[in-house]
Amino acid sequence: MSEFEPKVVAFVCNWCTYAGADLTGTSRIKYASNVKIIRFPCTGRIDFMLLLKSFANGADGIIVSGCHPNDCHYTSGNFHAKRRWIMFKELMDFMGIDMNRITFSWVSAAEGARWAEVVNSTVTRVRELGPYVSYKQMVNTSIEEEVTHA
Amino acid sequence: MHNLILKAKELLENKIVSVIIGFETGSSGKVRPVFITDSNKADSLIFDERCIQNLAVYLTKKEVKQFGKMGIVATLPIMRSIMVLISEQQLSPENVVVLGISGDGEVLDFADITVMQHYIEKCELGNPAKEQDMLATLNRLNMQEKFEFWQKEFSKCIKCYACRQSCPMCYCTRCAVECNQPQWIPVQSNNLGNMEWHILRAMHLAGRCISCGECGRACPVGIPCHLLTMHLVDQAQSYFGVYAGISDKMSSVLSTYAPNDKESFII
Amino acid sequence: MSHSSHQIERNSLAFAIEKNVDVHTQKCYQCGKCSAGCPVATEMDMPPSYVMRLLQTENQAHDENILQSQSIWLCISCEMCLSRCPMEIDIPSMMDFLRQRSIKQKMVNPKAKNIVAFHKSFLNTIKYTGRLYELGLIIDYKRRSLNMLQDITLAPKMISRGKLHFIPEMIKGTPQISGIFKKTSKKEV
Amino acid sequence: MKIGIYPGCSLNGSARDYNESVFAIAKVFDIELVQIPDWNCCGATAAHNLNKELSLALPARILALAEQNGLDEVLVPCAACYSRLVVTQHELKVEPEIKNRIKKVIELDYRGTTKILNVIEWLDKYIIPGIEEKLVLPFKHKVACYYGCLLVRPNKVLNYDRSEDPQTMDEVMRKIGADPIYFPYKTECCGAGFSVSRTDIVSKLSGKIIEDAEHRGAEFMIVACPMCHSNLDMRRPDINQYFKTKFTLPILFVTQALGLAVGLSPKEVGLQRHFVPVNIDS
Amino acid sequence: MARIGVFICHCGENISATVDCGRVAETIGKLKHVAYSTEYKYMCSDPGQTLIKDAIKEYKLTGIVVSACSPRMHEPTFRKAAAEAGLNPYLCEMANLREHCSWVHEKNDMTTEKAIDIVRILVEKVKINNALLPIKVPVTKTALVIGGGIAGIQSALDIANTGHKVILVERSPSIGGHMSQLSETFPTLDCSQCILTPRMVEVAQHPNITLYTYSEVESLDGFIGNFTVKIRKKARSIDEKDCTGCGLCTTKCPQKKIPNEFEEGMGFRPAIYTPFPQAVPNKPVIDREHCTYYIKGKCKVCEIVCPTKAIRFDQPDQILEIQIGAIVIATGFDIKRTDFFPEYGFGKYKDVIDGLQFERLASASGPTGGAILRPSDGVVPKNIVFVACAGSRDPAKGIAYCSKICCMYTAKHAMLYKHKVHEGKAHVFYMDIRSAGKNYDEFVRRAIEEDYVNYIRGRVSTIYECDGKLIVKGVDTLLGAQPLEIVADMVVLATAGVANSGAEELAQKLHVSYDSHKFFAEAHPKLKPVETNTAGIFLAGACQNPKDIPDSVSQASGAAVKVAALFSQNELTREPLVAFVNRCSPPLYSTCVGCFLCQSVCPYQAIEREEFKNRDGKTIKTVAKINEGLCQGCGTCVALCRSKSIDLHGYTNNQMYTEVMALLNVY
Repeated sequence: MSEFEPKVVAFVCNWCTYAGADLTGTSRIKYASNVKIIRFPCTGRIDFMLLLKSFANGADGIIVSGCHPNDCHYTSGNFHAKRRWIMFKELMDFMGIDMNRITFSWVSAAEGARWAEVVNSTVTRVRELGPYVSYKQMVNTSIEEEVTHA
Repeated sequence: MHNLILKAKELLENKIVSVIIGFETGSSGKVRPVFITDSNKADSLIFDERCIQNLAVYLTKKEVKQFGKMGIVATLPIMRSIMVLISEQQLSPENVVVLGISGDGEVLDFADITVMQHYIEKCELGNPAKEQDMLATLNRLNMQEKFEFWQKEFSKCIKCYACRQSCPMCYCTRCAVECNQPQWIPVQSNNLGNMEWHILRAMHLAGRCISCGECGRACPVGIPCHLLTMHLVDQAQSYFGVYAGISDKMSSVLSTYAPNDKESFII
Repeated sequence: MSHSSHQIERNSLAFAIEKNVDVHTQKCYQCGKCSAGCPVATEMDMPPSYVMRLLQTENQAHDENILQSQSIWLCISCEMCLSRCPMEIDIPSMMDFLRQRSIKQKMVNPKAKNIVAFHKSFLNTIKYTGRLYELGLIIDYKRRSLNMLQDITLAPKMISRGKLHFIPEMIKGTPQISGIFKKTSKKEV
Repeated sequence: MKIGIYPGCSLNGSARDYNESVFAIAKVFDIELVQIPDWNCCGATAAHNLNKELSLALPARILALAEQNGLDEVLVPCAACYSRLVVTQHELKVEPEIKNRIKKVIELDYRGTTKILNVIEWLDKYIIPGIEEKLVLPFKHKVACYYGCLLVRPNKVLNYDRSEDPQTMDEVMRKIGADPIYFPYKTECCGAGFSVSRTDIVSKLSGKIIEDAEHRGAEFMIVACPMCHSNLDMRRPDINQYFKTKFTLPILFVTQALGLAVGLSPKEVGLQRHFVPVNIDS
Repeated sequence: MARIGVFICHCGENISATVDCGRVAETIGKLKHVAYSTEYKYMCSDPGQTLIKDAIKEYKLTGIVVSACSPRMHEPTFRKAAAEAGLNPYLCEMANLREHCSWVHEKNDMTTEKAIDIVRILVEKVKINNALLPIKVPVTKTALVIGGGIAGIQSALDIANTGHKVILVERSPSIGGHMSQLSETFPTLDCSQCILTPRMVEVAQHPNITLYTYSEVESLDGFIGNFTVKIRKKARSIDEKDCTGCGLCTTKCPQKKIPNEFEEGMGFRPAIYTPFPQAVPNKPVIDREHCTYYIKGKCKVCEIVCPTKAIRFDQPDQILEIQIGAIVIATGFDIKRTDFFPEYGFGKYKDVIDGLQFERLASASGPTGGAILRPSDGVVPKNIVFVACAGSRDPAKGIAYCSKICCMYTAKHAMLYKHKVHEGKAHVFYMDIRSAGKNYDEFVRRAIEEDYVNYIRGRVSTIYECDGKLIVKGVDTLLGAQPLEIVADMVVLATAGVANSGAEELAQKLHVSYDSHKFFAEAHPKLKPVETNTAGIFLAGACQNPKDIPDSVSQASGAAVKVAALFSQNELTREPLVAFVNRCSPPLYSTCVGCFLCQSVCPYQAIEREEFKNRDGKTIKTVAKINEGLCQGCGTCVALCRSKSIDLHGYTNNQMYTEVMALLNVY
């Protein structure tokens, strides 16, 4: 187990991607176990700060996934989320934060196989990218500073 | 300038407004904001190229609001701030009279908000040229260089929140950084927390920033934090075709959507 | 407002109209109500809705046809089209723009030369006197249009009814008026 | 009472009759009409056909002069000038930047505060309220009220009467005893500025208007625009030639009809200047 | 102090085959605040549930995590079990060890590690869960149908036939709606009244339907299953029990010159009247605005002639208060009248009529007995012009949208005209022919090919009168946009279909959203076309947008099924997972600053304004407030709120933050 195994956090909506991931299971399709899922009612509920907090606390990759456009259980939550992600991604790119580590996707309740693909491709990609060194360094210096202050 | 003083006097004398928010020359010869309630003192009003502060920040301050109806000397960014404040219900159109100043320094007569809106629509609404250049330069850097650039900048941050205090759109009574359950942003200043603060601030201004650049000017340690929000101004325009602060009825970019919003990164 | 980053480059007359007079030809869905109500549609080589359709194609040959047409000069700015257009397309403003563009590109239809000559004569008299000097206008117009015999019988009747001045009325602000002409002349499209 | 007036070029020349009748009525009703000093031409159709900025600057100078001379209300009897002035005032109101630019062009201060009245508005406001006691010869005729284009269009800018089947002139005529007929050609175009350059078009369009009014039994056509008047009256020989007939319908300015009704003589309202003879017998 | 119980399910071998359940239970059992951790073969089985219940009681657990299959499968099961053991159901969370772990990963240490992480995330979450009370809603099994046109009639009958009570409220004196005015219906040309009147009678006689005509909804309170409606039953001025509907009063009434609404103004009616002969109920009403007695204080002819003494001049309006559980809005539509069109004469030309007027002319029961006669002089028009898109697709003066039904009824009108006036000429000015529907385009083609209706593509600029004829100035855009004039005897405008007058007011009374054209808005344009965003209120027919009869009837039946489904349960349980805006003590009241950007992201109009006033009654602060009856718990407002003043029960900021931290082993 010398190879680096990334930690990937998945933020998914209850109605499409969570259900899609259930279908992956029901279909017994295998995927990498690095990913752990957190269930939200809707992608509209996902706060961008949670993504930052994931990186800050050791995540190497993130998946954000919900219903395809027009399929939102709540009509428009994913549309609002989409706009938020566009802005967030552009800001992150501008600040030099590695957006290759975040996968944004639409996975419906019928796309069990697709969920496995999304997870696997993300894990593979992040594994190649390696640990998020520069971010972790920033975190570490920050913690050190705190310790010295204390 | 003469017209400005005349107009201000007229508004005060006829009791159309109770206070005029404008600029004057301070004792040190520097330009500073002034709050005039007495028409006799209106002669101190000035307007020249040094008058760039976004005065709209005072429109939501209790101390200023208590005077009653406010008149404000307004350049384009201030007009646009007013639009945002009205659309976000922080300012009532009945409570403000705008003494518009055109790009070439002339006083503009706005019969009402609609006319001001019409004027704003005709103006160049993008980021100022200087910032455009800086944004272009930064955008040419690679990811690592960008990260390092901002890390260096944020390492200077002392969490004084001057960027927040100077921004007319940061009018919350309790800022998210003051929220402690959970504690989204660490209280003390460190690189991670500083960066998180600036991301939070930029995201909260996404689609609401009107490119006045006040936050950057207010920063005592010279972090160009206005570039973050201005970058998002560019993005809002290119993705959604809108600029903030051009109507008193618009909703901000992040509180609306169009079913056909285009992006290329969601798989 | 649209996604500027997703737009193809446009180089058409329709685009110029959009930019200069804020008239969006794509709004037209060819109901034809403008042509139906236009008092001069039957005189035109292309009725207004037909002009709109040609513009919508954003085709260079069509654009040239429009600028060379009689129609743009036959439009009398009565505004009937605008007042009845379901899409509130400001055809009169668009026609003003097309005329100015047609002159600039030297594409004025030969059959419309009288109309252009009249407008020019009209402005010419104002330029020098500040007010319309009808006799001067007619003389200037005849010089431009070479219609020497037109209305030869009308003038005496007008004179007998006191409706024609022999001497132009010069206003005091004539230099100001010339200044206005000078300052606005470069603004032509 | 003092009110400003902008006569415009026509009232100064080819429409002297209109001018005379306006001033004559004003006198009867004790209204002093003050000409805007040193007024210039509004630019008419020619200006906006050829040069937009010029078409705003010329009227702006007129309005600026009115302001300078303290004329808060200005009567503009010519419908064409009225249209140009109102459109200019509107454009400069909604476009403060153009306003500033035009101010530089005309080298005068301009605020846009002048209230511009067309002739019907003026009659409605200052003449009609007192008409009953001055009415000596009710104008008991069938009349076709012809508004033309520029009094009612563009409706959103002028904000005066309705653009289809307007009624204000009909109301004025009723007040002086006339019987306005149903007249669908009320707002059809007479050919306007083509009087000289395309007389054939004017003959056709104006002819249709006269034909319909005569057919419906009108004894007079009432107009409020010197350009319409000259097309319908002065161009009558051309019209008759075009239609190969002899239309005899006289064309009166609204102020002429009103003048006659309050006892002014035909000469005082300038009827002798018409090309089509006017007989007021019955 | 939290005492958490964790129950690891093997799911037979479904989980235990890949996950070392024993190790999971053991590791989790060592976590802080975990008071009990165990494993079992089938947690969802009776013994499994009993195990959980017993543990809750025995260990005085304050929260449990059942680690088994997907919560989408068994969350309700285990929450119910927890509740039965006295634990608030919202203190029960499920860790998804089957679908999200054992089924998708190989058997190895990492899989077991992941299972431990998944459980730990939920353990940390459940520690800070709040006890929530489900919103329990009893269902009143009576439906209110507003509007007695074909859509309302269909909905009322369908609901009533499932055995539930229906209150049908109609504004006018009779049910029937616009359909009762129609002559024949497209595309089959069968007689409208022949197919409608049996349904009207059925409504009147149905034991489950209570019919209130000449009545309007006054106000509505409450929420799904529990509405209270106030209905204003306007004074009919007769006693409906005594009246036999003999009609003597209507024939004797001396006031006979009131324009007849049912005939679209082309006939007259008395002051005491039934709208049309087949009216349901067939009881007259006194139009107090026009009745001589109410105007002048004397007359009372009707009272004198009434054989059953049923006239009641002093009858007051009645306000009825009724408990209902669901609502079907079926208020229908209206059309623009000819007076709306300035260029077509402001309605002053008698022979320029609208589509409904033509229906009456063509109807055998209409003012001309079905003969096409022009209103001005009763002559048969030899040349008739139909103008489609009159006001439709006209954002400048009319409406921007397509009214949908005009293309079809115009083809029908032209056809009916040609069938009755063989030698006549019919012209149709149209923009585009929109005839999508079963047998619809065939119908239009028949008008053109078999009845020789002259279709001209172009709009009419103006219409005016000359020598008793109508001059129609139009254009043929297929002939190079050349203007053309038709000298017509009669013109029929296919005027725009618009929202019913009063629709906006009704929408506000019902708290239902409506669009910019005042049509009622559906909850989802595709998947919830029958629902409104207000739970328990459904739409039927043209109150949503102009619709033809088949569409209206289909939707009406759809709405009825929605109501029946709701009424199939005695009690509704609404999850308490709704948003809330924080409150604190004055003078702050809430950290919400009242920017109300959240209002525009809420799909359910659940965000309301709450004003705080000082002693003088002056508003000192306005903040957002969530209406729990409307909120569906998506949380979009929560993520948008900059000052973090809104939160969502079950998915609070603190809970989500905690989950992330637990996932990353920070806790």
